[in-house]
Amino acid sequence: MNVVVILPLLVPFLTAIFGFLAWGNRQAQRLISVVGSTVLLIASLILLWVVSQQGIQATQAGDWPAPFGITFVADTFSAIMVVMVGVMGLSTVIYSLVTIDVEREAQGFHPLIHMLFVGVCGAFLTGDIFNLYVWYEVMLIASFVLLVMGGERSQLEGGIKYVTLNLLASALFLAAVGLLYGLTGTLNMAHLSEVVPTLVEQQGMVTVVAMLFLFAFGIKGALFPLFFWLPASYHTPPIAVTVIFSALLTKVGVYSLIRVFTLIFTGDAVFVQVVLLVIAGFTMVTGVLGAVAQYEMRRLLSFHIISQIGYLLMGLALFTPLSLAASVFFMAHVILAKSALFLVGGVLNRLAGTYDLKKLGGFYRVSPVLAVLFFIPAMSLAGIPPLSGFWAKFALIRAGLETQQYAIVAASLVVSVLTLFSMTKIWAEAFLKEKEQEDGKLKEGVEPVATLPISERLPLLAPIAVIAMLMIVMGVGAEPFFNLALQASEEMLTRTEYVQAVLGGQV
Amino acid sequence: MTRTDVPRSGTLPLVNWLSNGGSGWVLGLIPLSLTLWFASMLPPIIAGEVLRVSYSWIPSLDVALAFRVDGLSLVFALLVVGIGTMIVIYAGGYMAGDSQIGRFYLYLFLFMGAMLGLVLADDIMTLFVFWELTSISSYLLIGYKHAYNSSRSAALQALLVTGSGGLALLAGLILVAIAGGSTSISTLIEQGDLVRESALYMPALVLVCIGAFTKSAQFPFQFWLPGAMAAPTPVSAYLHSATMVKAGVFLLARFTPILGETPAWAITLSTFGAITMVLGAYLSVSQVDLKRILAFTTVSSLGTLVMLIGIGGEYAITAMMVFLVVHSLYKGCLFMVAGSIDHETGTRDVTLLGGLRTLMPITFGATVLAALSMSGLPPLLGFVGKELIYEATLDAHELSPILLSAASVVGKVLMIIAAGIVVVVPFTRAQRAKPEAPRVGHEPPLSMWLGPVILGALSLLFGAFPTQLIQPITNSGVAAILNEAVEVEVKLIPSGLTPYFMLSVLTIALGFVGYWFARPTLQRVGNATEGLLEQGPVNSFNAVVNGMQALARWQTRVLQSGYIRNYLRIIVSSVTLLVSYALLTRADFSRVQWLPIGATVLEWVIALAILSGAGLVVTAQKRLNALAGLGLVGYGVTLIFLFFGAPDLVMTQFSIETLSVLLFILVLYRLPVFSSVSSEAERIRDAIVAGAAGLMVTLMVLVTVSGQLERLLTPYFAQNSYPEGRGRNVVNVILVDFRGLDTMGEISVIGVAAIGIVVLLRLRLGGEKNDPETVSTGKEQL
Amino acid sequence: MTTSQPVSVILATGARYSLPLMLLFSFFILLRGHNLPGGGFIGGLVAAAAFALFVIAYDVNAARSVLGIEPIRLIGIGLLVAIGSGLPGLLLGMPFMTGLWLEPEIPALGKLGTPLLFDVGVYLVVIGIVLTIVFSLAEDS
Amino acid sequence: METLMAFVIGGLYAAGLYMMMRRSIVKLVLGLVLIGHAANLLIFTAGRLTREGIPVIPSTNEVLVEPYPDPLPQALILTAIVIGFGVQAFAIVLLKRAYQTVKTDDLDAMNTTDT
Repeated sequence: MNVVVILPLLVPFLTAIFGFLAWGNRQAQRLISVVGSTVLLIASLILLWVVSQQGIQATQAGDWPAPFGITFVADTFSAIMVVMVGVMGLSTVIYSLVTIDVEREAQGFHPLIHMLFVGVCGAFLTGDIFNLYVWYEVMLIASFVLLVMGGERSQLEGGIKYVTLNLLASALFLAAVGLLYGLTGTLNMAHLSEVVPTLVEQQGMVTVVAMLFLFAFGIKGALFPLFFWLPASYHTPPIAVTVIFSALLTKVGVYSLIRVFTLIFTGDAVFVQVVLLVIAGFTMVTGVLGAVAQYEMRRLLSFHIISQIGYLLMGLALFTPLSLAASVFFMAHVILAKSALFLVGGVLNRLAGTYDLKKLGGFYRVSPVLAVLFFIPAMSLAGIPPLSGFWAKFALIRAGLETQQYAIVAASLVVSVLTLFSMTKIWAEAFLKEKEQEDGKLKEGVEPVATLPISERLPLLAPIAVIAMLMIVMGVGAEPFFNLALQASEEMLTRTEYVQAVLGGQV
Repeated sequence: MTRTDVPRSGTLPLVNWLSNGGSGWVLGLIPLSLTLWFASMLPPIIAGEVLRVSYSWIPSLDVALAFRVDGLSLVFALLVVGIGTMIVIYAGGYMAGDSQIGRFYLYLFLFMGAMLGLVLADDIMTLFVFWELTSISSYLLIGYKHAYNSSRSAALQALLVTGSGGLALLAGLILVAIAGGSTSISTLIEQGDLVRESALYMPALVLVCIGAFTKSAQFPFQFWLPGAMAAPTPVSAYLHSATMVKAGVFLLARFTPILGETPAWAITLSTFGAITMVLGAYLSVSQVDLKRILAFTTVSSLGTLVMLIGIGGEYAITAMMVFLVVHSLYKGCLFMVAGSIDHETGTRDVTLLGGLRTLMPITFGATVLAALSMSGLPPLLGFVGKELIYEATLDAHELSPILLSAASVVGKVLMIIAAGIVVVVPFTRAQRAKPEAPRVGHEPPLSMWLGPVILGALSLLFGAFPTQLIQPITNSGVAAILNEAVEVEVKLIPSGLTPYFMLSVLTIALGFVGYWFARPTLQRVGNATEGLLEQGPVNSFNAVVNGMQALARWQTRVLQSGYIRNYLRIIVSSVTLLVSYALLTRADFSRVQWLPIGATVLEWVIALAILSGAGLVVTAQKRLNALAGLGLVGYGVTLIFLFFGAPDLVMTQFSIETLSVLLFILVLYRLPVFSSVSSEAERIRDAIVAGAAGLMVTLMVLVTVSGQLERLLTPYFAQNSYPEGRGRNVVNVILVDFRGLDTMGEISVIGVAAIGIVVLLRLRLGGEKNDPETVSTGKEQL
Repeated sequence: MTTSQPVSVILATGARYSLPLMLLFSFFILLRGHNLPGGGFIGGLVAAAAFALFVIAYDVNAARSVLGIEPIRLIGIGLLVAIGSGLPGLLLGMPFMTGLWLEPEIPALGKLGTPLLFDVGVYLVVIGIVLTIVFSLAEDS
Repeated sequence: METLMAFVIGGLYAAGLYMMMRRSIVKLVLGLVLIGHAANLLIFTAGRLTREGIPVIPSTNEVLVEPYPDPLPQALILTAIVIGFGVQAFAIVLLKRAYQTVKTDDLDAMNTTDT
């Protein structure tokens, strides 16, 4: 009965279909894309509002009762994630209007990116573990195409690694689902949550399957030591594609991990916690060290994606109301921060023709606005108060200290310093430093952003400005956001409301 | 420097005036009015009141935006805004004509606001937020001359040191909050015992001390402070006299009732403080750059303050409060003077300077007052402060009065010498006739001498009447720190020939003797040891940073090797290891049917056919053979589906298999023959990894099928497929109805895949040529 | 129909005459799929094979003109039909994809309902993707 | 019978993973296909194997009567097969394009995009 739950799937779906039908008509595709992503944002906000007001919402596709049909369900966590899709979708589409070349648009860039949203929203909203696999594949195939679109050598090379390792993950996922069905006889996640604890003799095997899911989602989520596909490929497509990848794809992996480890695999908690903590620690450390070694802006930021995922996992591993809320809050924050940074990188590349920090320079002087738009997300990512990233880290560290997990707290603090270090590297190299020639004179020709016509400047800068504003709002006015995150974490930890919303009175 | 002067022809005189120093006068009104506002709070605070205000900020995280004005915070606040007023006015003159002066003031006020928030905070999270903001805004200020590499790296160094300390502090503060059960500083002050008795006390103490020591440049973190002299002089004058570096001192003072009054606290603080005090003073006398001399004396003074907090008790804390004021006044003045000299003569090198007394008489006057206060001569406030310090060290019976007093005397003697270098050399010595001698200086504009004069005059005024002007406010500050009312006399005239007075006299005597006779020796020794003492920590810091970067490069090279087979091997191995561990330690193997009994002959044949097909794929030397093997596997799987009642699967698998083989032949026709490029060892290693993974899968399947499967969904499909779903083919009804969404996703996948193929085949943006940038940067990192 | 020269007369004739038969057969498979093994996917493959024969017998252009529509558009239409079959339920206030059936049964076609429409969408998508792949590969080589 | 299948599945996984770890781009795809088969068989086996019946309701009946094989895994596999086909087709064309561009079958030559 609940149309709001299915809308975030249908809107991008229809947008993509109409985009495909308008094949060859570039202007029509652009228009459809902008309208579609606007509607998606509105639909996602409505969903979040309904969920926050009326609790968890569910709809049974085909009107078949759960657990027999496929349930679409939105709790606070998934609603927040869908809103992030809406926000990033609209931002990226607007940004792409002036950054994606005509050839790519003619080959269906816009419908494909909406197909990606279909997969992502489907993954966030589905309540069925096999259906989750299907949306994963939708998301993946769309990302495959977007990644290699253009056919440049680097894209093809990166694409092979991306495709291969993600297909391996899909095979693992499928195997895990098959075994889980072989153990439980059901696929509905809420139902699984009820059935799994009753499998007395097979509890050990449930843990094994949980580990399989950990790896399947872990590859997609770019955890240590499974993340290789990400730095190999994320810097190869156009920046708008990188932005949407960085914002959404790995987050779906982490979302799924949080979902299954809070809803289904809650037994064997000590073992799972140790595993997750170790992986979280290594993920954040190896990721940030990877970033430290880079001088190419997109590569640097790509490694940061990995590092930040370590924090998200840390929240799951600590498994307290505070830590899970921190993960949810962190997720929204890092999506914004990372996207803004990539978007600024795109503008720099547009103006200077390179992403190489050694060749960039002078933008602090010539484009103060751009400098501010970089500085805010950069400091937020580094966890400087009172920006959004600080509260996320603060809550995680507090949760870690409260549960006496000192090692992970120490790791996260060290990683914070290194994050700050690599953010200031970009700041110093691309902004503060002046481009210099051999004779030591200042190099002329650092193009300020003001040289672009307003019709380009606006789509380039407006999304970044909005995101930067959001980060300030989420930092200074963190209360409503964190409160929502706490609500999400409580729903996940208690589970009864979720199960009730999906299965209703039965079971 | 990037002073790309904008042509100003035709602009209004007002604009002209503002950009040439006038802005300082206008903007100075802001801190001036704040100063007056805070001054108006003096009477109630001196009367013992504590003003508090609290706003709910993030209640779900227990974070409040709370402020507290008591003796301690008021003294700090007055220093922040009072000296801030002078600095803002001074900067207007100093920075006149700078094209980026707007940014400069923005950062300066951001810093001022952060510093105010920090000293007034009554919630540890409020405190921390402002603490970090001071780090960031000082980073922007220190790196203000951003075109210079030295400036950028100094700013980064300061940020990394204080930022790391900040994170330690964060952990420490959270531990305090957990131990004390509150984030409110006022509450924690009342419940200090709770924290001190907690098991978390020691870690909290260590972490808070790291935070304070990094910020306040205590040994061994003192090295970032002289580096930060890369900042424009008004910034140095502000950050290093009254504000940034005092934040750590403030923190320790604020936390004295929470963490203090334990042996661990006293020993840690007094030891590190005393070391810093002597080291800073020692290093200052061998410098030739005016700002660096002042920077090292700042380090020394900060050491003194930390040592006094460590000693504790009402006398030491009173000494700390007085010396805090002393130092802020004279150091603010001297830094501004150094800036003026630099501004007017073009150099800060004391070996080149001379004869400025007659050229800059007003500045000289202010300098003399400040230097006398720094030397601790009566009747300046510095003398009062020094008396109190000796009183405190000589009474530190629980520590080591002799050692602490001796250290203090050494520090003070060296300070006198440093003061002499600052005053005597540039002002009174005859101008040297060197080729590199600076241009002749003259008195700077009013905006640049007003501040030093006021601060110098205040040193004199407060020194002359300490009991009336200083004692009430320090007493209330001490009361705030010790959380009890105190009445310690702060006076100019010593009460007879006390030991403190004798030490004082000795210090001054030694100072003068040292200046006239031992200075060259000291400078020689200082120069000889500077490499070790000053460069040592800097080098260690650089070694850490470089080592970290080397580690980063190494790790990236090893992990992100670029070879997909390495990635696969790592992933497959880690999956196999962890999942097998879980399997072997947790799974129940008791009901597993190990032997494949019960299979029919035909089934055996098919199973073997599939396996031999797989074997053919693996061993094939020719592509066609591999494809044949693949076909064998595919059609074998189809037969399995046929034998176990899955007609739809048979039809689908068969047609897909055929399509796949066609596609393979069509696409791969022109690809080269296989070549065995891997070595024997590699192949064996990979076979082991793959074999282990396969074995793990087999075991997982065996364990899974060994249990009873209760079919929770299937009966529903069997029951409702026809009556409700109107279809007799249950699989099809599941596909298009029960689980239609799966199919929806499925056709989306193949649809997008088809478009992807079109995209791949048609769109070639420079696909045939190498992307030079990607390749070059890629190799560069290796 | 086309100006392209057939590869072989027999093959060309076979392709022409088998086209309507195979399309009819594919439709049959599509319809019976709800009750017997078959369905949109297999049906679509058979139909696509009919057009693919034209590529072998003549060339891509011939097959394109017989098809009369850009295969990529066919994918779009198929997806639209599939998702459209879920919307009537939604508009009537029921969950997405709720099956609605036309009563009574229509002779020769059997029961008509939105799930069947959904299968038609699958059928169209499959034709679209197979032909998209075949056409572009054929054009590429 | 499940036991025999378990070994077949394990063998397929081993063969597929081994192929993927080769340096040839073609072998990589062959490995992916093998793993796809293995995953499908795994679902089929985990849902248990039944030799009798098919999941089609005879015209004499309203409901499916025992014995019948579980139709749900079959539906899942069908979806997985089709998805796998789409993705594999894309992967095959991708590797063809990569081969055309890099002019070698050797995956080791395709390491310019990392680090």
